[in-house]
Amino acid sequence: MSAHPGPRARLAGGLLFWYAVLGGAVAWAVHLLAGWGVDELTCASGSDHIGGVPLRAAVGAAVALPALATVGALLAAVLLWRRTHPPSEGEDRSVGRGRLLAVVGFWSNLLFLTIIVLGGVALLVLPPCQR
Amino acid sequence: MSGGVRAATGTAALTTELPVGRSTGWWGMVMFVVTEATLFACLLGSYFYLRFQSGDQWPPPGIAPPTLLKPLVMTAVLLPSSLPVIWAEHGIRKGQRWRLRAGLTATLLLGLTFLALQASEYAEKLHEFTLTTNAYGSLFYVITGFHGLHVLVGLTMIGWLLAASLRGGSFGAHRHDRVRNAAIYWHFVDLVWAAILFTIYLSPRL
Amino acid sequence: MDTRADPTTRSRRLAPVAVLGGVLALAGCSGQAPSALDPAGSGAGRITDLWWVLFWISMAVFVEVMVLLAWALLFRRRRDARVRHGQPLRFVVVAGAGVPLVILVTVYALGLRDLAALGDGPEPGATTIEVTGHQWWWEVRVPGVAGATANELHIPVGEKVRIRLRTADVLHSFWVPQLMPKTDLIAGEVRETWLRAERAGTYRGQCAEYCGTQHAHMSFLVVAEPRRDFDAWLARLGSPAPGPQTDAQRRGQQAFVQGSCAGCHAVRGTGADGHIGPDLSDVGARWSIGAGAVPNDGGHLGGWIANSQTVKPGNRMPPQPVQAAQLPDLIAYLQSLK
Amino acid sequence: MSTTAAPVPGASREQLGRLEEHWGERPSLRAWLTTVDHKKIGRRYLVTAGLFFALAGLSALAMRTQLARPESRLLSPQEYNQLFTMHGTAMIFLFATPMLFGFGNFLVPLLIGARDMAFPKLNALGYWIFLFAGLFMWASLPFGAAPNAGWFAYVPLTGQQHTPGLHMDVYSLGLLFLGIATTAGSINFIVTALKLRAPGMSLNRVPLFVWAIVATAFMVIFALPALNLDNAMLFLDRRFGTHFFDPAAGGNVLLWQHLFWIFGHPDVYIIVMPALGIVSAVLPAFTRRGVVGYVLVVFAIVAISIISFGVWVHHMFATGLPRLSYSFFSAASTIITIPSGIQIFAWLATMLLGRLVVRVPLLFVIGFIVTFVLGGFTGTMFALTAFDQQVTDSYFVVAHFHYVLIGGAVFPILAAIYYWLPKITGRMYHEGLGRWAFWLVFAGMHVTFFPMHLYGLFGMPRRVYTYPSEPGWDGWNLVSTIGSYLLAVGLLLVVVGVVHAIRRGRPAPPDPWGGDTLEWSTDSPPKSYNFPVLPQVHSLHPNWDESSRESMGAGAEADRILADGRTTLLTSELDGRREREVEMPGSSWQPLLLALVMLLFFTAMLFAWYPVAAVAAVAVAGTVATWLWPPRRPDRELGVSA
Repeated sequence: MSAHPGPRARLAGGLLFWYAVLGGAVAWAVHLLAGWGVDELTCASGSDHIGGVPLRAAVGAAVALPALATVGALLAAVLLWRRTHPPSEGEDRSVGRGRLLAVVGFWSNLLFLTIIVLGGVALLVLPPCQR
Repeated sequence: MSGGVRAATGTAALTTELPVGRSTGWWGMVMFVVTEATLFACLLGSYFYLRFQSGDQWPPPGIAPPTLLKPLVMTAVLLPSSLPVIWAEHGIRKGQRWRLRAGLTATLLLGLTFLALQASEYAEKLHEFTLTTNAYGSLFYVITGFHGLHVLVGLTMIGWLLAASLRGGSFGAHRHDRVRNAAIYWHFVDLVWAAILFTIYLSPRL
Repeated sequence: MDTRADPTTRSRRLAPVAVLGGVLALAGCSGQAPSALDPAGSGAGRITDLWWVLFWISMAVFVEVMVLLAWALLFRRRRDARVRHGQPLRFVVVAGAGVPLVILVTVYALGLRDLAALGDGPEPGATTIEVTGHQWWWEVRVPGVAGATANELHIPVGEKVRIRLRTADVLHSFWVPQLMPKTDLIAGEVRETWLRAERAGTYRGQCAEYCGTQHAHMSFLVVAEPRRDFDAWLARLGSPAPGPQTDAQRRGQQAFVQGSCAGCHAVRGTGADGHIGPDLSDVGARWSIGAGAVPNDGGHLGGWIANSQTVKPGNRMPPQPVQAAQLPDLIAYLQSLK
Repeated sequence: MSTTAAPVPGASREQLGRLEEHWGERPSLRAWLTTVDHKKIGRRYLVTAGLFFALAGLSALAMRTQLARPESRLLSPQEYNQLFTMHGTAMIFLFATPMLFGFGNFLVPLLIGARDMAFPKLNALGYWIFLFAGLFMWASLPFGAAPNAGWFAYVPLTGQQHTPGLHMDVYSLGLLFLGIATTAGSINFIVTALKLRAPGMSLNRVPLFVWAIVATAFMVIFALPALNLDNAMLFLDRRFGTHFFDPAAGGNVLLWQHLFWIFGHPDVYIIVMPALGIVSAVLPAFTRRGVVGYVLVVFAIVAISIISFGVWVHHMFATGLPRLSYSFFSAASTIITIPSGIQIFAWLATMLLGRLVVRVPLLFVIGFIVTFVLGGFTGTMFALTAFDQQVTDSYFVVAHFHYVLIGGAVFPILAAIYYWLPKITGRMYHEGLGRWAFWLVFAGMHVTFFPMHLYGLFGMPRRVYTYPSEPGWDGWNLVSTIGSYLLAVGLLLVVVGVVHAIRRGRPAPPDPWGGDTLEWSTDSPPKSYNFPVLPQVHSLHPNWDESSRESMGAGAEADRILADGRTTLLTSELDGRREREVEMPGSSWQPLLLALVMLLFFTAMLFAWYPVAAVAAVAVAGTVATWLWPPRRPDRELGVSA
């Protein structure tokens, strides 16, 4: 670990940090809005295709891509967790703070991944436009 | 490259404090803009919600698809209006009051031009349909009108800044929070216009 | 701290339990509830089964929480101001996240199964009944059958019947707890649900979406009966109302058709063809007046005609300028319509 | 307890005098109307929200009395419908959130070691708007013009055609007016917690109550716009003939529901979240240890506040949308139970590993756990679409949300009242009276609402002004009504206890409970400047930690006293590093004035006096412009070169 990373590395590190904490949440939000919006509005128009693509495939993409992004955030959180381990007394406060948010990010990403996967299960069970 | 990756994923980089060092006013304005942006997101979301449930033809029968020339001119007026604000802000950071005054004046003029163009567009459109014609009419006027109101508020802020800077004794290299906060609002008003351009004028052609 | 207060606290804790027990004994009063726990149809039956699974899981977790709480209260009360540390995260993670995750994934799967089952509607050719919600009554029609009735629909036992739902004004919700979960009536849209009764009987339903002043009085009955009785009901629905038999009924019919009644109400086979209020061709056979407001008998019917606003305040029928002498005839006529 | 002695002042008598000079206010009518002190504003929020709670509670008692027996004619349907709408609307908008904002206002600066909120004048404005918006809405009731279509006001019932008159105009304008206060308050909380934390208070040392308030504030920022837009569209539809919700002209009635619940479900957590924060704040003092799993509780707060935005359609499971789209929301609604479960078990572990000191605040926390857990079970049931379709809009859901809201918000609020009463008033409450109040409230709550589960399952729909006797719902309803009177008596005893404490209570020491957070390290009630010396924070439990305490006493450094002006410290966002001193505004007429012209604007809109509204709008702009007008400074101080 370099002791004094340059400003670009710091910016990248800071952004990676927030991806680790909130990446899953954002991915899930995209999944939800896309999945719900595409399903409800396409079905309202009386079709189960969206621009030639079967609705089930479109919704499937709205499940799979966010799930991948969430897995990425989960890995980033693990990395952050390892890099802030162990937070000993007297050490810089940033490490303790990073540690806290690493744990928060890890659990959040896991939780959001679960939600996305459960939504994906429903896609396997239910026809896309059944009311 | 791999050294860069290692540096960026090291403890020191990962625990960089980001964001840092902003003023309370900055945060206040950013939070206000965030909540306003959510409002616009809901408004544009409502547009698409109604659009996709209203049958194949959009705009609905009796209303022609919006023409593009005037809105593109409006865009060409409004989007660049952020530049003088940025230039003015950089100026006052260096203590150059003249740049602040000149930049704000330029933005004020561009913003007023935008509003004048919008008024002329309304004058045409109102012959074709109004707020009460149907849901499309309601959406069109409420979305553009609400944005116009924001432009007006933004212009009031700019005018207010200009008045304060003309008085003297208001802003300088050490005191420019109000300039930056108003600038954030103005940039926001600009960006929202881009979203509206896409939603109202471009998306019916897709 | 307050070890002295313990026994009194405990006896105070018992007092409300005793009061509650006494009141509960009183509460088991009369009546036949349209209970979701007493299902008569396959749709509601699934939900009842799901409910009991959820109920017992909830009870198990509740007991767990209560035992932990009681343990803390019984064995962890001490006056000892020293501050303690230590972070046993494993307990919190396992009990607060791990176990719940297993339970939740299970119930989610069960819920999905039942959701899919409820979506498995009737065959395309199945019997269809059209129900339209009005403030505050239900209009019932059958496609291909001329007539209409109100606040009562019949279905053949053991068949999945398609119910097509529309609203004439605001949102309502179609709910027969013993047969099927509810479906909202959405303005500008058509919604569908289905009913299937496993045993014959009458099942109470009620509007479940708040719909204005008289939301309380917007109930209806579903009569599940053998197929041939159902067919007979269909036939009655399609044929003219019975003509008057007595002089009083004849005078009543005349008053009905020539008076203000016909402006809003229809009686098949007469000149009365109003469409604002319910079709009254079988009003004499109905279970209530005003969608469950009052029982259907002569006294209440008279009161309703004279001024329904005292019976069901706010409903759409204005007080009627009926002469006192005409009222018994009108009642006699309306009661003969069955 | 361990730390009841007054803190050793690290500031000299002379410095204290100067602090008092900059921050203190001599009592006068002018001072009362112009104050920007967060403690006074917080107290006002609490009292005003308490009064609105009483009004909404009395509405509920009237309703329960009507429902005590079938076919009762005590209330007309028109009266009942206004009462239940005002009950819901007021409890949600005028009681729960303002009450918790009141605690937030009073406590956040004290918990983070600051001298005021980030924007004190905005804070005062928020209070006045809240007061005026509340009065605006309640004033309609005596005229029979109160909102009458339920607190979620579904179109098309709420359209001009089906609900003429002012009823729903009062609703939409009142909520838009109130929304300004809620948004302003939320921004203030966020900025205060980000920038005004005492040096050393990095994010991992922020008290859980502050986490909860900030999470709540973020939820408001993202959720409230949906409600505001919805109400604006409703008002435009009603008054100016737009067609957003008119299916005959291309509108859609479900748009209202989507937007309403995009706000409405986060709002449930907006109400419950700060209350959960209160529980985490109260427990350490009465279990003699920090909350177990601080990180997990922070995670739970963050996760709940985010997931709460993705569950809104579970309020629309009966509207007949595609089942697949329901499932995404069903999944989120099911999984949101997990962070709640983590919090519950973190609190249980705290109690199991600590040493319980059973006082009234802890009793309310225990009552909260019992009740909230039961409400949580039914909440999870509502996440399952099929089950929801059976019990939604029945009394089962009424039971559920009263368990969640009374269990999850009112009980913690009552715990907070008893816990912080010494700090707010400087007086101790009467323990015996408090225990009576607890048992009556607890028993009354369960006797009232438990039976609702039953008669909901037995088929009784909600929002009916009366019901027939045949379905056999009457006995259970009578039980509920009896319970509601018990509950009312219990709540009355709470009020009696507060009044008794203020009148007769013995003086409270700075730290009567041996609490762990910074508010207990200063006087009860705190001085106008909160802390003679701003603390340097060294741990999550600064009041239990010698070095943090010392930083305010003998070890105080002059750069944290700041006695030369009305100033407080700015620190960095994540790690709480000292940045600079910042000047705070003093008392001002502008907040009251601005709130009054806004009231004029909304009143004019209500009665369609549009020219007056236009004038009021200009007055609003003018007031804001003078409020923010920069003070004239010499060029040298400004740094002007040209």
